[in-house]
Amino acid sequence: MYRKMESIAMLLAGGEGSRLGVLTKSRAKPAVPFGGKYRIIDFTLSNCINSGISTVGVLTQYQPLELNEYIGNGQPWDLDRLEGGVHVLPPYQRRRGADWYKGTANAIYQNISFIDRYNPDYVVILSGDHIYKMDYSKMIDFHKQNNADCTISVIDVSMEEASRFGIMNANDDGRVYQFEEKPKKPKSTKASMGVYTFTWKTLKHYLELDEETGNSQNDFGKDIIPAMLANGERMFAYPFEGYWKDVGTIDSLWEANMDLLKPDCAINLYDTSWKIYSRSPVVPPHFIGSNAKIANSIIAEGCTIEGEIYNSVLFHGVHIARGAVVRDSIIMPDATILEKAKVQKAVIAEDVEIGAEALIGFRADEINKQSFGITVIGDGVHIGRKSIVMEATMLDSDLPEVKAV
Amino acid sequence: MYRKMESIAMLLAGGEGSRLGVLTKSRAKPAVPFGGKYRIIDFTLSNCINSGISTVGVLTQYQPLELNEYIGNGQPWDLDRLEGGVHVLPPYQRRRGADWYKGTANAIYQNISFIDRYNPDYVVILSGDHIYKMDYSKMIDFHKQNNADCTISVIDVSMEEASRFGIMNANDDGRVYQFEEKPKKPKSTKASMGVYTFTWKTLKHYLELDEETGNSQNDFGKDIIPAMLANGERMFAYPFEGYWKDVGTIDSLWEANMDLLKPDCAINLYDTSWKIYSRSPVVPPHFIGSNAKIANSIIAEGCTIEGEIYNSVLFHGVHIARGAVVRDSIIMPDATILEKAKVQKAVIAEDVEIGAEALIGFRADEINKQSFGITVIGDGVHIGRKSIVMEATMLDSDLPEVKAV
Amino acid sequence: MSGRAFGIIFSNMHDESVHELTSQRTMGSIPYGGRYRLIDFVLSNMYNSGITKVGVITKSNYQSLMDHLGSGKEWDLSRKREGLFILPPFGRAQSGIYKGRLDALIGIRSFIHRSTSDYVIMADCDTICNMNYSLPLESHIANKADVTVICKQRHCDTADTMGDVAYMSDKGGRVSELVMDPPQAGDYDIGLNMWIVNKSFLENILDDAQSRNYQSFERDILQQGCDKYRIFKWDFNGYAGHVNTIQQYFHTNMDLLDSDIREELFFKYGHIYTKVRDDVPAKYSDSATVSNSMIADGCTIEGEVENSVIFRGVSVGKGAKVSNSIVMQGTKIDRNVKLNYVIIDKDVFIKDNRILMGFDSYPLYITKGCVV
Amino acid sequence: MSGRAFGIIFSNMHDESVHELTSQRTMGSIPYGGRYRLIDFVLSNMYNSGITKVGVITKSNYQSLMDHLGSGKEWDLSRKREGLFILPPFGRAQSGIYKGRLDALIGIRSFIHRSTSDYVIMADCDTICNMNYSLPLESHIANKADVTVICKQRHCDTADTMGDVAYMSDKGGRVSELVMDPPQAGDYDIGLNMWIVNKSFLENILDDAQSRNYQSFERDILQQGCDKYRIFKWDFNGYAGHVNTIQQYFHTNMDLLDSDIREELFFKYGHIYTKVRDDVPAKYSDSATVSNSMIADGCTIEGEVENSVIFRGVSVGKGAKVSNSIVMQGTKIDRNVKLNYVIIDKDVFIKDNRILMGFDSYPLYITKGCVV
Repeated sequence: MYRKMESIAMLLAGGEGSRLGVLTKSRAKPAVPFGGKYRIIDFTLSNCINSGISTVGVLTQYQPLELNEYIGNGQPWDLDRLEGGVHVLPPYQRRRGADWYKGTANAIYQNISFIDRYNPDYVVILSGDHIYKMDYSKMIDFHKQNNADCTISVIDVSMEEASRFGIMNANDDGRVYQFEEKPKKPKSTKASMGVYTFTWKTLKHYLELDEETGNSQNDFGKDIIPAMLANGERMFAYPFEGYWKDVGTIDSLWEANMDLLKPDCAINLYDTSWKIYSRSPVVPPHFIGSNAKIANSIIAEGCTIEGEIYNSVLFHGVHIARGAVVRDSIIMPDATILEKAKVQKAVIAEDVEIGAEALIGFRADEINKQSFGITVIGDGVHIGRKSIVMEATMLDSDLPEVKAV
Repeated sequence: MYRKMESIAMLLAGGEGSRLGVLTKSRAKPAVPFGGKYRIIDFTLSNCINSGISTVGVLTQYQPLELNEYIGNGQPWDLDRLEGGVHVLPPYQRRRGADWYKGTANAIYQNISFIDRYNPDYVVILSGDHIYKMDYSKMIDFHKQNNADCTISVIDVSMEEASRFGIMNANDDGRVYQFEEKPKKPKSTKASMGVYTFTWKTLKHYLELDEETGNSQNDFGKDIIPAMLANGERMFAYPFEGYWKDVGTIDSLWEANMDLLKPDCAINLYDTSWKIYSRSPVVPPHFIGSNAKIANSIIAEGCTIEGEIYNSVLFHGVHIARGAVVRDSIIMPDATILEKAKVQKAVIAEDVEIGAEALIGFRADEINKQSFGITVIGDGVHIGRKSIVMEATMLDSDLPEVKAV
Repeated sequence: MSGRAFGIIFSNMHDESVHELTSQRTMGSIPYGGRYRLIDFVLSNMYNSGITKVGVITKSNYQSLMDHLGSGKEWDLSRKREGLFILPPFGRAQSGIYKGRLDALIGIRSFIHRSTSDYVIMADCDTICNMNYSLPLESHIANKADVTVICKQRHCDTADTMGDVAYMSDKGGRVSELVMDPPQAGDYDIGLNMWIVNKSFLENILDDAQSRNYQSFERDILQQGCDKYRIFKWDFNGYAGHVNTIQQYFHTNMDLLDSDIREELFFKYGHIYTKVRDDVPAKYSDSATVSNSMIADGCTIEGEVENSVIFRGVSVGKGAKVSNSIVMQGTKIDRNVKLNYVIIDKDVFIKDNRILMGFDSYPLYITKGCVV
Repeated sequence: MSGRAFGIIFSNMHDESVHELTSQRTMGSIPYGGRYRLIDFVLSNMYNSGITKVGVITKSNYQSLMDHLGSGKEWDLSRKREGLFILPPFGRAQSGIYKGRLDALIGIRSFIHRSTSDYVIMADCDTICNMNYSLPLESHIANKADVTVICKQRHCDTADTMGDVAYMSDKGGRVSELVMDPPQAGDYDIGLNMWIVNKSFLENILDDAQSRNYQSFERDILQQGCDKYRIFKWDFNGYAGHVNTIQQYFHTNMDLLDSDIREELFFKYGHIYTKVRDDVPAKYSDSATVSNSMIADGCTIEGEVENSVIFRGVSVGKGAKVSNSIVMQGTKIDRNVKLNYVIIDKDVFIKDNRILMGFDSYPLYITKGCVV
């Protein structure tokens, strides 16, 4: 009954994302809001459909409720297909027992039967925490031309950054001869983006082999790729050019949002031939009041802005009261900033309320703002009137009102 | 963002269903085919939408892949709603750890936040392995009229059967004063159908209490209901009349299928005001060949019948070759019975092939067929030419062809 | 109210009263409020009132309406049972182009007949409000009415009553007389072009209308039948914008700059749903200055905007100033353009340095797709 | 082929040739093969060929077609981008009732213009086949053709050619002449009313047609343009049922009793999709006798059925005998009825003991909804 698909995509969305702190306390990392109206996963899902890949498995296990609900039937991404479409794949029990996903490779291993249904020639392995626009069909074409077993998408990074990445050392024809995980002395600047195309027959073989290996961590980067290299499989580095950012930390998440505000923003969201789709809230356009000031900012629908917004990204349903000032910040859906509160270099999560005259991201010296750390206020936290939250704080509980003595 | 729902349904579909043997080896019990074109869960899902309940959580953990795929976006049951609709709820990891569902009550407990989103007044708890047509809205009305905390749907069984069920002992006004699980000497014949309506506030309280109870099995029948009774909550028995069958064993599954063939079948599937919905295969109508004989049988679309069919239920895509004889059997999707094979009192699972002249469900004496045990051939099994499978066998692996000596 | 009533929406009624906006579209698909079409309000109200079967009667110019409605899934009306039905002319052998409301209803008799609900909610698209139809339906049932007319009390000047119907009633709300275009100034209960009708009553009057060749529901049925039928009014107390002239269209948009009206219109009894377009959020540059305006997704604002409603995907260039204006989807306003009291339809291009000025009482209208 | 071509389906063409069946419906919505409508074949072929944008041109009687197609989700054409578009008359200010194929295409010029694909596949609904359009498209591209005509070689008697168009071509397949209703018996390449056309070529000839008031695509463009344009044929070698008369309709249904034809038609290049109806499976009683017949879901068979095609939800009573007949959805055949060579439309009730007989060459047709 299943239609053969040439290529399908498997999206790894199971990680806990602990480096995003309070933002991933009750949601999986790919469900973290980004760029005023998106979730991180929107980029990867939109890349899939725009690349003509209409069968996508999303592997989840950590706090998947919000992500499941968000993905739903896949309709916002045109992934509610008669055959294929998007499928959320949690771990499950079999008669011989139940396992949580042990590693990225094990997660795919546990879903071999899902993949086999579509009898694909190629499987594209993706991460759910990257911001980029990429045509996977070009990578698959490259893979086919090289008659490759595995193609790893790589991006040029600076020599200094290279030691933070998995580095692919390749010949001139792109064939990879060595893979180094976070090398101290990188031989090249070709960093793996965590985007792989595998010939499914070969991958399946290595996944099964890997399961039998006692001390394996069942991880693509640590186990599968090295094993394939060691066996001399045809592995190629596919050079990707364009904007790409791993938003796995508070700093990188903040930076990637700020990148959108640059006039020469490297990631063009206005290109109608490569739309980034998302699930839209049901709210009216935003309203800008008579006393508002707005400069260099992104503002989503459903906001009411009476205060001042500089250099910030506001998600839908945010209320900024009169006299409040928001600077260099990200304000997630349905947060409220009350009168004369000041928010600077902060990430304010969903449903937060910042009391009147409160100060978020404060530093005594107030000089060299560039060096300020990022302040994060977790979902639903209420900050009382006139409270002060110091810069580089991560707050997960309410702060009471500060009463005059 | 969530719309309040007066009532939502939670469907327990997580059990292993081990009494169905090979039929549930690789699928959850609610996904077992039934009645020529249905899966068991179709009855409960159709009851929900026909009763006006459009928010349904399906709790899965054992082999949910096929069930997930089958439920999909809920469209076949009109449960692809803007708000609410059907949601598959597997267990998941939280920051403080991960748990599989420990019992029926624990499964609901782990999804309190899902239920709370819709802020329902009432929660209907259902099982995924019953064949019946029931208007839950009438039960909810009864629950409201009684100002009840919990209403348990009960069905009259014979006194002999009563000791196999959970029995509700109730006053004349329907108020339950005692619950006995499989009593040796039943005081009444009101058997619990495993269909409950709870006032959500009360249930939530008892679920939380139950989690704190160290030696609880976290089960509705064993823990929650007794605890509520002990505390004197208002619990009522709602008398259900009509066809109801638990199809948790091979015998009861076979019987329930055979019930459909009776001319005065107690469950009317032709009633257009209470349709049972299912996901339809994409196949043409069935074809009956020139030499076929058919009597008292149900045949789904996409079948090709050249042989003889008596008193049997055939699912879509079944091929019965010339001279083959099928009697008192259930033939699941895409099975093939080759020339002159004989199948009697058997359940033939999906994609099985029965070789030419093979004999399924054979007993040497061939007398008193009523007493024959049911033979079950598991998914995808191939039975070789002229092989013989004895009655009451459960077979999970191929049988080779019997060659002439 | 699920199952008790079904809906019929007339998408083309009153097209001629705002002919500027309806030359390429139906009344129902007139853009409004930055991201909506007029039909979104009546459809969302029906959905929020629990109505699960809605027929939309179309006459002409309805391709954009069909594109907008699609399968109805944005209003949760994409269903196997019931759901959204678009009812175009020539759909059946019997039906041609409709002349009036009764004619249109006669064309969809089998749709009406097949419905299992006892009540019909009929509505045009020219009223913008957030209403829960359960309330007038309760009143309709309590009154044992044949027809309940949804009204709003309004002061009428003699100059500005074109198309208005005033319903005179006794203390119990029973309608005794209909006055078309009230000739004297005063406070009247003006109909909002929404009616609740008993299904069986409707089928009877359609039989009658067909044999007597009646055309107008108001004139031939209601006005003539005040004595014969039980016609009641129900007073709506909320905000009701009315689009009967291009001036009214302008002011009804400007009403959205009032936060109380916004709050009521978009949230009171439920959300207002519309087609999803997947635009990016609005982006403001360093040079943007915006006050008292409503701005939709996909806009790029580099100039000045005040007291305006800006639809999706509009760009306002550096040095441009948009005041007291409505700018529809996809319009591009170049540098240093000045606009005051202007209604710009979709996909217009206003070049560098152009200046366009209307008046409060006579806003300038710029046609869809043109280059100025 | 995704993206390379889009589809245009003419749902009303040739309605008049089977006027019995089209008095309440379009050609596209004629029931066929127990559970299908004719349009299912061309739509499924397009889906199976990877086409993701399809416009369906309707003219009249299309309410049943709209109900059948819904949002297009059964053919995976319910999409945000592209998908299924129903293109009725009067949809735009410019478009009225179409007179011919060119007229209809002119009415949907903006739909054609907006498509980003280079090729258009145009098809009527009167041919039943399982075809992968990628194959003729490859041929079209290789030939650098303006138009590729999909043909099937068939023997024509002089008596039975009404409406057939024979395409004469050279060895390379380039069409040199069109012969309407071939006057002499013989083997001809008969067009299946399916064409692959370059989008830009189509737009050009529509300009031309509008200014010269051309009506017929075949007569005015293809027949006149054999020298001017690069017109090629492509031979289809599979099964192609054709519904041009009620006799052909009868035989094309009976063809389904051949297992090779069934296998090809329903599975060769992909499945044939249709609207889901949620019927129960067919039920046979102890007294049923069935041979060489196709029987759909929802039937209850207590009598005898042979050499027949029985649609969904039909009941055949005890003692009844249905031979060589087509019985459409929802028809009830009472006890002891005898039918031979009869086509019964939907929802008919044949009472006790009635006997109806037609001939192989002249099957009796019973109108939808009547009681016999």
